[in-house]
Amino acid sequence: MQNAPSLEMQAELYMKMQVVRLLEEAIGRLHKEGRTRGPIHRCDGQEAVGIGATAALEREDIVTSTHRGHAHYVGKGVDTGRLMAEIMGRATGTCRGRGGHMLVADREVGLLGGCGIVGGALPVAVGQALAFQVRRQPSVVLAFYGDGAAQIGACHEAMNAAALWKLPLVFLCEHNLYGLTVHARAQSSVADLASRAAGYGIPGEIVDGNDVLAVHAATARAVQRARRGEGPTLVEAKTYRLLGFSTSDVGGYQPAEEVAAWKPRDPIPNMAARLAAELGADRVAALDADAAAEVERAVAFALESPLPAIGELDAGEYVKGAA
Amino acid sequence: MQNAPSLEMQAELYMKMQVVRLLEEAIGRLHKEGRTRGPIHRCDGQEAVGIGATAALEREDIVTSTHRGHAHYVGKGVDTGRLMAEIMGRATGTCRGRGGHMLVADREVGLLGGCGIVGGALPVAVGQALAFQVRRQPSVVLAFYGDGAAQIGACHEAMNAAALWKLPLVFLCEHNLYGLTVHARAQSSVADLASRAAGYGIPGEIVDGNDVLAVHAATARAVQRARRGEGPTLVEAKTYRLLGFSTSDVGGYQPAEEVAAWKPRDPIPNMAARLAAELGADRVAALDADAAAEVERAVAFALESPLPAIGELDAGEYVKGAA
Amino acid sequence: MAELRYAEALHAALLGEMRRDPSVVVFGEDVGVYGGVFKVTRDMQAEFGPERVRDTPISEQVIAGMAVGASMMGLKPVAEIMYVDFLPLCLDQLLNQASVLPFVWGDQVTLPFVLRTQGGAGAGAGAQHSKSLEAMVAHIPGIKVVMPATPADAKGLLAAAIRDPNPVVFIEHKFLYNTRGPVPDGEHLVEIGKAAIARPGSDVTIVASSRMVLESLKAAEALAAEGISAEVVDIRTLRPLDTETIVGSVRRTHRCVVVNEGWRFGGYGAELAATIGELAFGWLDAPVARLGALDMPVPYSQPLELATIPDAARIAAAARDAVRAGHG
Amino acid sequence: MAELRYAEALHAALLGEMRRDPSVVVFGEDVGVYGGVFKVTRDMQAEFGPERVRDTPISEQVIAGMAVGASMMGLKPVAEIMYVDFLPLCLDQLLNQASVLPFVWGDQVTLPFVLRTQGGAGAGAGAQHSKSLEAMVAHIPGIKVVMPATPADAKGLLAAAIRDPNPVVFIEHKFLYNTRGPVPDGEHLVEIGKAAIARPGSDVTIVASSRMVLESLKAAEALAAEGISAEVVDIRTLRPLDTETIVGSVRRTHRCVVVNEGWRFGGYGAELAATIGELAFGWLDAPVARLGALDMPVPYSQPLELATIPDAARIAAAARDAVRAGHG
Ligand SMILES: Cc1ncc(C[n+]2csc(CCOP(=O)(O)OP(=O)(O)O)c2C)c(N)n1
Ligand SMILES: Cc1ncc(C[n+]2csc(CCOP(=O)(O)OP(=O)(O)O)c2C)c(N)n1
Ligand SMILES: [Mg+2]
Ligand SMILES: [Mg+2]
Repeated sequence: MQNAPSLEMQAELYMKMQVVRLLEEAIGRLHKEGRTRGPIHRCDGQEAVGIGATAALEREDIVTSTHRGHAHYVGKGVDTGRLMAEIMGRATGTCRGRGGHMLVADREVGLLGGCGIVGGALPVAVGQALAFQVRRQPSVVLAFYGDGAAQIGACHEAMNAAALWKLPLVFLCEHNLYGLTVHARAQSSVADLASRAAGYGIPGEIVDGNDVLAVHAATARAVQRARRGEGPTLVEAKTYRLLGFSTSDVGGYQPAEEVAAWKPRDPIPNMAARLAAELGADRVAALDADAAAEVERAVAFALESPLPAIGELDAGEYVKGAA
Repeated sequence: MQNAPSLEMQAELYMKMQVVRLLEEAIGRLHKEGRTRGPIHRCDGQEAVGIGATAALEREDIVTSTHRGHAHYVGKGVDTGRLMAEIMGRATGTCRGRGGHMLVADREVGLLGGCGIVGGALPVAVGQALAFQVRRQPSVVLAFYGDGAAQIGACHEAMNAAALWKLPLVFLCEHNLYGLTVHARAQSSVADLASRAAGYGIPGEIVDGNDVLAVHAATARAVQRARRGEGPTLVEAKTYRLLGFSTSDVGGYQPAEEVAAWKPRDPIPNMAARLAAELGADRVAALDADAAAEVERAVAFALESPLPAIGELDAGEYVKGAA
Repeated sequence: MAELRYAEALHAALLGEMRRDPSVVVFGEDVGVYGGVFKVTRDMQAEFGPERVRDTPISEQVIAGMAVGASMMGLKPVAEIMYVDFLPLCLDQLLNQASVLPFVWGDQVTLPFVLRTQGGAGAGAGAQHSKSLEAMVAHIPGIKVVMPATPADAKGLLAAAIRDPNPVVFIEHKFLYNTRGPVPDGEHLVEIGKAAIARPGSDVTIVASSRMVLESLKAAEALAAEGISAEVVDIRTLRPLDTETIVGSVRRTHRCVVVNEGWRFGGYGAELAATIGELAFGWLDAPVARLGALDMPVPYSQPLELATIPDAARIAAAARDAVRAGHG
Repeated sequence: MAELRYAEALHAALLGEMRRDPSVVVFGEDVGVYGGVFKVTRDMQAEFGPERVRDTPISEQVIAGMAVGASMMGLKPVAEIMYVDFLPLCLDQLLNQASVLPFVWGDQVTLPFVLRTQGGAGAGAGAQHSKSLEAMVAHIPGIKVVMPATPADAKGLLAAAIRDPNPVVFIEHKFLYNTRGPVPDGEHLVEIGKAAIARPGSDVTIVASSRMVLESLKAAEALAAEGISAEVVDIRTLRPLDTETIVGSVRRTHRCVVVNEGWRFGGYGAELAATIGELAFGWLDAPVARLGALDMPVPYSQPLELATIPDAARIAAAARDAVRAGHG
């Protein structure tokens, strides 16, 4: 899917964004009812980044994600039922309930995987891309990271190494203007993180992160470059987190005007309008209904699933058997 | 000393470079005789960087150094006798023999201080500069680091933070073309590390690291900028390490042609020629003699000094008393 | 003496020291505008300004290194690492700078900083936000390590830590922030390096820290109902360790259970058990029982997670076994 | 059976595995063109090319993270961290990735990598290049920790580590590289998780690892001259620990000295002493004596440096005391 997406593909991108939104809204409700655990990080308003970028990948390509990964997970094709089950700590979850929402992985679809340590997956992504290069596999790694993560040491080490060795790796920065509660202007010495690409001798591109097609196109270019053996690209997607940093956010630091200014740029209604113009409002309504049904199924599956048995901890800490 | 140095000052810079060279040659001899311990890192060929840069500072300004710090130490004014004593592990050393050549510090002259962890002193330098800023002191911190150190995470974190807060800090990169044995082209994604400055929104300047006056001038500009409250500058001094990475280097990786190409750029004979033209060969010979005498005295002082008494370890691990 | 939450007690200590000493500065992720994710620095930026209460980038190495550098130059930083799970990211600064410089530079600098952080499992925060890593920090010479269990100690130990001329790593617990207790008003200092007898008893000594003190007290309550008198020692400071109080208790009770929320293997409990085994050798009627987390990453799912950490029931069982063995 | 230096034995093991299995790759600082600062990877880049034997930037986090990521995707990395003192720089990758992912991702990945490093004091390398940090790594679940003392074990354990499906941290000692010993030719594997009786004896057990095994053997020699028969157990693997061999020995000798070059407080010796105190409780005639480095940064100056680490004389003295106490 490396050319401009067909209308059918656009419809699918839209539906996937809608699935992410509805899934997170469901999580929000379950959280309020006390039925989920731990802080959960939603990406309301940023869905276009994860969905647009992952759509530029093949199944064999790998995605490394973050603490705010639901759009990456859904975009890469994780079954929503098993995803919700993982978030609910169920035995049927992608990680058998051991991971939780920040540590989702699904090897089958190339998600390896979520990471709750800011920037922690970037050195891992370097290793994954190295393996592709050394083994002459034509695959690439897409590594998501945030504008906050861009300030951490591991990010720098990973970019230098990937650029030095021309690894098949795309750095996708989701610049949503905030770390947890700290505004980018109080944590980054530069407004445009793409400006750092030059310091590694790689291309840096800024893209409208609220436009799923623009994100897709920019990522596709970067993926092609990586596949050609020309090395990494830094894609900076400018976006905004419309809600708090997690379910435990008590608010008070995102100025109302700022939220109000970004609200009209919400990628989902905008894409809905675009599609309605092309395919008709009925088709969009049908997509919405499909998304809602999928999320409903996923939540039901999770809630019906059993919790893991304590006995499985007896397996012990080590992987068994010689390699 | 913030204007172009007078001839007398130039003579002093020359003599200091010569002191460093002779001191390190003496260390080399002592090492061959088995009279020093551990790997010792000499900076033959790079003396102009440490001497030129530190000459742009006031006594109250702070220098953080590296594992290859002899020129920084001498430049900042550490007594050469106590320096040699520290390198020889004597009780009269600047750190009472506890530090050794990589961990020299001398608070009196603003050296705080040597560091054997590559890049490890850069976050510390951020803290020192922060203290100057918060306490409204007009001083600056000059932080040396190598082209190898530039690839480590701590360097990135330090540059972003210092730039963000406009701290009075000068990052001085000694680009000597090598990490330990790894050529810059095999460890840095870019040839010019000054190119990274733009990613932090700070000025980056490249300077001939083998020209002590050029290093001095560039550093002085950066120091002035920092003192004016305009924040950090990255100064990249291009130089070359004419000898091995340390006294334990067995060689074999620095191509003979490369060494031969840099040999004529050795800062000491070049500066000697320049000075001879201005002040006469006799004056230069006198400076050489002074440097030799100083080093001889320093070595004698160190060798005559006692080793520390084991009993002092009883003092225990903690600093005593309430603050 | 007001009744305060643990988080409020910490806030009160910090506020008191900030007002008392203008060289105290606070920095860390989200400590400024937001007031900290656990609200310990709430409203402080408004009172003291963004220079003294500073949000940092997500740069743990700089946070720790900055504490080293700034304290060396006369400030008294109280830096925050949001979760103890992130402490490994800046352990180099603790091991290779904070621990090293005062001694190795021949007493030319002191590093009066505090690094606050919090740990602990049970909240469903997953394997990367639930660890108890005190054993790693407590192994580092030259750095003091404090883990208060009560609101009063939270206040008194934090104030003492800020005044201490040495680096202090101050480890809070995410489950304690909302616990309440009486806290002395005004200036309140608790000496670092002194354990407390949280509950006196005569049949068995339970040595614990942080949240495990609360679980141990619950266990002691249950044991009392069975006629077993358990003494609970809250060590409070993990380094330097108050061996006198601990060993004194064991020499009286002749039996001992040590409880730590960190992984059992190579954990802090090993230091306790080894020290007690050495210094109370002739007094022990049963081996020192050592409880810790199961040796695996903390799983997310609640039943699995709770199965990995010690609790009152497991502590009581171990104490019962020790008492029985001691009579056998 | 050739007589090889420890460094040569490591080289032989690595070479054998590289030739046997094309998925084995080597990377780290200065391991390529130069062949490693301790020459363990000498000439390997010439044989296998720069893609399989790769010099890295000075980026410890990437070195460790790359081992995690590459092993997950089918390579078998043997990564090098030049000094164990730099391991804290990448401890996050060990604690929050390598330890966590296989278990927490529900067995979807294995991480068959080896992280080689070296530690130890006595060479005048200063406080930042002389530490023994095995206690920190041995506390991490899911990661095996190996510390060979002899050339034969260096070869056999490194080969076994490379074939192990789990992450293995392999800690060498800078003073052992030049020691010589008989090493089996060709393929030679030593099982990870098994201790060895380095010298049998009956009066006291000395439990040691790495260079301290050599010091313990010297001590045993000295003790033999005094009529004290010391058994020296070389634990070889620190995690998982072979408690059976160790406890079995102590149950026979009734007295025990544990020796570790790391700092004593909270060190690996605490785990040994605690385990022995628990499992050999009824058999011990004296408290387990625990020797470790003085709790301070390693000073540079030779007399100070040597005073901080255990040696044969101090080990012999502790063993003598244990035997006397046992008769008292
Ligand atoms: C190393 C580390 N430091 C701090 C945190 C706590 N934390 C979790 S998310 C977050 C903000 C991350 O900001 P960014 O990378 O921009 O991602 P976003 O939350 O905006 O998606 C912080 C500080 C963490 N998880 N890991
Ligand atoms: C964190 C860390 N990694 C590795 C080393 C080992 N080491 C010491 S010096 C050095 C090379 C440093 O290169 P550079 O920064 O360019 O300084 P130079 O030696 O050229 O002066 C290395 C890898 C170290 N001391 N610290
Ligand atoms: Mg963000
Ligand atoms: Mg260099």
